[in-house]
Amino acid sequence: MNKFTNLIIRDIRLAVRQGSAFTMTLSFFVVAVTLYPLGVGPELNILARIGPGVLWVGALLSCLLTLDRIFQADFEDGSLDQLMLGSLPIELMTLAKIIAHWLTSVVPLILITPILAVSLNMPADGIWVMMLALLVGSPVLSLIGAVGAGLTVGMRRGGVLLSLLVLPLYIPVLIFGVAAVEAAIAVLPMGPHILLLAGLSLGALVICPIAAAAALRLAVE
Amino acid sequence: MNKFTNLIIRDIRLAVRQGSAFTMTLSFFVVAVTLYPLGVGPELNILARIGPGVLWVGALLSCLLTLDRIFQADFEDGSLDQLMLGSLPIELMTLAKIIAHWLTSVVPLILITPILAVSLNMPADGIWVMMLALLVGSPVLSLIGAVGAGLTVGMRRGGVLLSLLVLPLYIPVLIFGVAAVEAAIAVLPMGPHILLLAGLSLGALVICPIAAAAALRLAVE
Amino acid sequence: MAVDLHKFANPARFLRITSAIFPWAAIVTVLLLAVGLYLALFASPEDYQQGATVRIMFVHVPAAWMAMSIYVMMAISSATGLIWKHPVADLSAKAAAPIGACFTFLALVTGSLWGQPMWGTFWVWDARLTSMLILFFLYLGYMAIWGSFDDQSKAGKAAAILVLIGAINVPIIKFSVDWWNTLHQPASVATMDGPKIHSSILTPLLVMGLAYTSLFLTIFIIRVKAEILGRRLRILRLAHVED
Amino acid sequence: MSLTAINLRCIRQDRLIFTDLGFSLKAGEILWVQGRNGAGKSSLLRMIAGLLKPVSGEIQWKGASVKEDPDGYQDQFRYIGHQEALKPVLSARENLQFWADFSGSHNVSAALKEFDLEKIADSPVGIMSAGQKKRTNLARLISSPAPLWILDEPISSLDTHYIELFKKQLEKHVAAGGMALLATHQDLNLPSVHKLDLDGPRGRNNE
Amino acid sequence: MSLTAINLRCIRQDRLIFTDLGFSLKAGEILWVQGRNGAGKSSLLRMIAGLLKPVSGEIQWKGASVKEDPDGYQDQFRYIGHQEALKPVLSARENLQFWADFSGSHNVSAALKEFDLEKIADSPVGIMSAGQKKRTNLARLISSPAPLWILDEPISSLDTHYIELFKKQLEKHVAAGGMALLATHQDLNLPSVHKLDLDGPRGRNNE
Ligand code: HEM
Ligand SMILES: Nc1ncnc2c1ncn2[C@@H]1O[C@H](COP(=O)(O)OP(=O)(O)OP(=O)(O)O)[C@@H](O)[C@H]1O
Ligand SMILES: Nc1ncnc2c1ncn2[C@@H]1O[C@H](COP(=O)(O)OP(=O)(O)OP(=O)(O)O)[C@@H](O)[C@H]1O
Ligand SMILES: [Mg+2]
Ligand SMILES: [Mg+2]
Repeated sequence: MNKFTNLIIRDIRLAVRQGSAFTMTLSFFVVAVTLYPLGVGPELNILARIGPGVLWVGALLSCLLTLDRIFQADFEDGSLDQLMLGSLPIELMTLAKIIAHWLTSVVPLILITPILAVSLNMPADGIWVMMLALLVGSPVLSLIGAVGAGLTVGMRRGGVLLSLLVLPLYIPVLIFGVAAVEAAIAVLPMGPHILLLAGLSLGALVICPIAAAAALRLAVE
Repeated sequence: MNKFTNLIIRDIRLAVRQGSAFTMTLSFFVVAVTLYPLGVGPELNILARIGPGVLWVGALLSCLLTLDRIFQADFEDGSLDQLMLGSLPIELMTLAKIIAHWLTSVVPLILITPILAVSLNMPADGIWVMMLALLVGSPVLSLIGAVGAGLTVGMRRGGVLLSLLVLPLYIPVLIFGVAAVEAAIAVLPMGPHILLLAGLSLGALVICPIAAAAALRLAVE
Repeated sequence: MAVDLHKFANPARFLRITSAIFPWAAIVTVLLLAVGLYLALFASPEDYQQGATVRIMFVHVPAAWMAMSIYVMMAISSATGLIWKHPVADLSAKAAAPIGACFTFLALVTGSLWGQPMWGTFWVWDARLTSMLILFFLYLGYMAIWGSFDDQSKAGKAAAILVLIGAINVPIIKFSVDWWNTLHQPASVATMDGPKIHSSILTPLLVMGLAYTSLFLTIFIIRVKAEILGRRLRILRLAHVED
Repeated sequence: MSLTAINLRCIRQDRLIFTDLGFSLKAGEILWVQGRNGAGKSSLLRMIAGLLKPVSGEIQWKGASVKEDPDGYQDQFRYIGHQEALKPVLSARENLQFWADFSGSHNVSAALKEFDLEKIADSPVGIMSAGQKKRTNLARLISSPAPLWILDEPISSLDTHYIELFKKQLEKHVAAGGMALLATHQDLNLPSVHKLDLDGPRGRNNE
Repeated sequence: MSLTAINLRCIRQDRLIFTDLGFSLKAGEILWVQGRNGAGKSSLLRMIAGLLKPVSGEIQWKGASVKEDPDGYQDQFRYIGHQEALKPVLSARENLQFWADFSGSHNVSAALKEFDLEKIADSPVGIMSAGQKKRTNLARLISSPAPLWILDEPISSLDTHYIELFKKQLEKHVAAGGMALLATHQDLNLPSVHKLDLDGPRGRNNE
């Protein structure tokens, strides 16, 4: 267990040292979300209408951009070989890296969401549910992303293939996430959607570390 | 001049060999654009309203994802050192790589735009202007992108910093591009917007190769 | 020679069997397609509301069935490849993928052509249509993975992992019409209580379904053969280079 | 304590690299894997480290196949490949500390001392020269000790002084009952070294 | 034809690597740059190749500062660094062909022959072993000839057979009036080689 937390701590430390990872993901999120009002025009009612969708898509895309960080660097400098050879089971090793990714790349997005939501003219009820939905649903993003990252890790310029593999699988999260927020805004029950998101997270938590570990075994061959 | 075209041809060949670059960028564009309707909901009038914005933002983001392809691989395997040492002036070398990037990563996006536009319920007038605007404005994306790619080339995980540097500079293209399409849909003159885009392209064509070359000189030190 | 012979003992038998089936499959395909198209386009009754457009159904519905069942078949053969390491398993999934993608594309295109008269639009973002689009992306991603690895045995395993994860999508497509209220028709042929439509429609539908299946089989045999021979050729060429 | 390889066969991309390869190594012995470029030295070492699966054949540790207890076997060796496995933004000390923790050992400062790295231990690895990186990597052998060392070109880009130093460490290791698998083109003049030549009848001229 | 370095000073990240370094090299001569790890060999070679700017000092080609005609100077040398500058998806032949075109020369098939690469010339570089890649990289010296060769550890990961082959190429090059700058830790026993030791008073113990 000690090795497990050690690995998480190392990954967080690397993320902090390597050009302040937090601020960058964050800023990408902010830029991607603010591009929309620019593209769509500043009419408040339309903005409020598309707000939840824009925020969720922004989160998806920012998360996507950070996925290759999960394994690529370790692969390139040979650390992955060593991590695979360690006595920590590969599935747990993968899980540790997924947790580190979630903490460094996804959690900051959740924290900044309220500010962006206000700027998109979202009602207060919606904002809290938005954060809740992100909290419950976003682990899926890191988990599924890790499988994609594992599959493409050996490839030069796997980035775009990665998006192609991962984005379609993100769609259910997007649909239920937006549905939850819109239900909350329309003062309808949002419980079922949140539960579905939680279910997705749990399912992914079981399957994805195993699949990612299998993918990594291929990559180091 | 022969060396110049040779370099373009090499880059295109690499793009084709390395896991069918065309199809991948394309697919990312398609996925990114289809995510929006999913997030926003299927109401046709809202889709039509936000269509041009969604397409432009999709093009921007897909282009962004391919930017690191311009210099990163060459930097990592030492080819960049050799390209800088060749007798082709560095500015021309940079320009050749920019052209190759535009041809392999941006032009396919333009070609597939009509299909996506139809699915977003965009009127036919809008579609042609959309393609025209992309054709005239998208060289800016590659040109400015190359400067960002040059500045971040030495960095590990420069990807996110790159987005951060480049996206704000893409905003003018986005604004005029969307304005042109919306003008066309509203049966207003769209000439001025297209001219502005063309102006941006020409300006970038003059400045960006020089700036990118300067950035590269720093990177190889 | 630089190859494990046991690896290719099986493909040899496989090739023999498929070569024997191939001409029959081709003939059956032609016959069934002819009969099916005749029944569908001429013999079946026009719908009192939709008129002739209802006939799109005979292309659309079997194509959608094929799209899903080919994916399931790929998932099963990928699992076989991962677990029992059977050499033909990966190759057969690989050979099936483009065919499945074509059927998916056909279902999408005919569906949206049909949507224009029926729903007044080519495309809506409801659950059935969206999950079908995801299926199409999964096919594309699967093929892209094969294209991205130099090492074919690695590519096979990586692609297998993707197929298996994406398999969750198939029940979503199938039951999306029940779980969410969609514009799209709920199931009426393949339901728990048996088919619920009239035989004048059901018969051509089933004939077309069989025709598509044997069309798939025909193309599939050609492609698997090409894959196996291609792999052999590569080995021979490398062996030649070595000497 | 012994490592035995039986009838290993390696195929990479449908190409036979070697076949029927076997050797056995006991405590206190060094095996020098020789062979021309492309003979399969790196492939063999990765295979012994479990990173590459042999097409057929078996690797045994203490007489039992490593497949029976892969986790137990993994604690018994340290693999040093071509790549450094060092994070450029962390210092040598931090890098070694992480890997030591990861394998459950605590000899970092001793390792830094043995490989003469103390003066540069706290500057980031990213700005080190090729040889300095290599030494930091080799220091893992001391900071996370293990009975079997698997070393792929350990002395490339080391200067003569440090090659001597490395040799001494290696000799100390085997004198204490350790064993080592070594692929290198330079002759280290080690005593009591066994040789395995991949150019022989077992392998083939692969080009 | 001559290369002269006068009073070069190199500072990397606020750290003095060497100062007051000078040498001069004439046609038919080889300069072997020696020094312990971190002494600044790679830095010096990159400086001569114009990839790193000296803080002070001057590099002269044929008696004139290279700053006066950088483009003309760039045609006069070929730099082989640690990195391979080879695209893994292209074959050895395609890689060499591109670089030959890029420097305006046409000796690819001769180069492949000289470095004994003909048999593997058409398989992608990505699956080659360390030594095969290195040889492909060295073949650029023949396919795009230039009077001055700047070589950073050219023989690392070559086997003894190919080290000999490389030596012969080098000797042929200088016999034909070429010159070479060479940084390596292994003694090549070359005749008529000048030495430049960076550990001396000019450099400093950098650790
Ligand atoms: C692009 C749009 C469409 C897509 C992606 C699509 C997809 C599918 C799929 C996947 C099935 C197989 C369902 C199953 O086996 O349970 C199916 C069946 C069917 N589709 Fe579509 N469809 C589309 C448009 C339409 C339209 C516009 C209509 C007509 C109004 C239509 C009518 C049907 C019918 C009647 C069935 C047979 C259902 C059954 O009896 O089981 N579809 N479609
Ligand atoms: N990732 C790979 N995929 C496929 N083939 C490979 C791969 N790596 C190496 N090979 C091939 O396997 C053979 C053996 O390579 P290996 O790296 O084991 O040789 P080596 O003995 O270490 O050579 P060197 O002395 O050059 O390091 C080579 O012919 C090479 O082309
Ligand atoms: N990119 C860099 N940024 C800052 N400092 C560097 C960089 N690269 C190397 N250095 C430092 O410069 C010094 C000289 O490095 P250089 O690579 O030139 O040494 P070298 O003589 O080639 O050593 P080796 O024999 O290990 O290859 C080293 O102390 C190193 O720490
Ligand atoms: Mg090797
Ligand atoms: Mg060096």
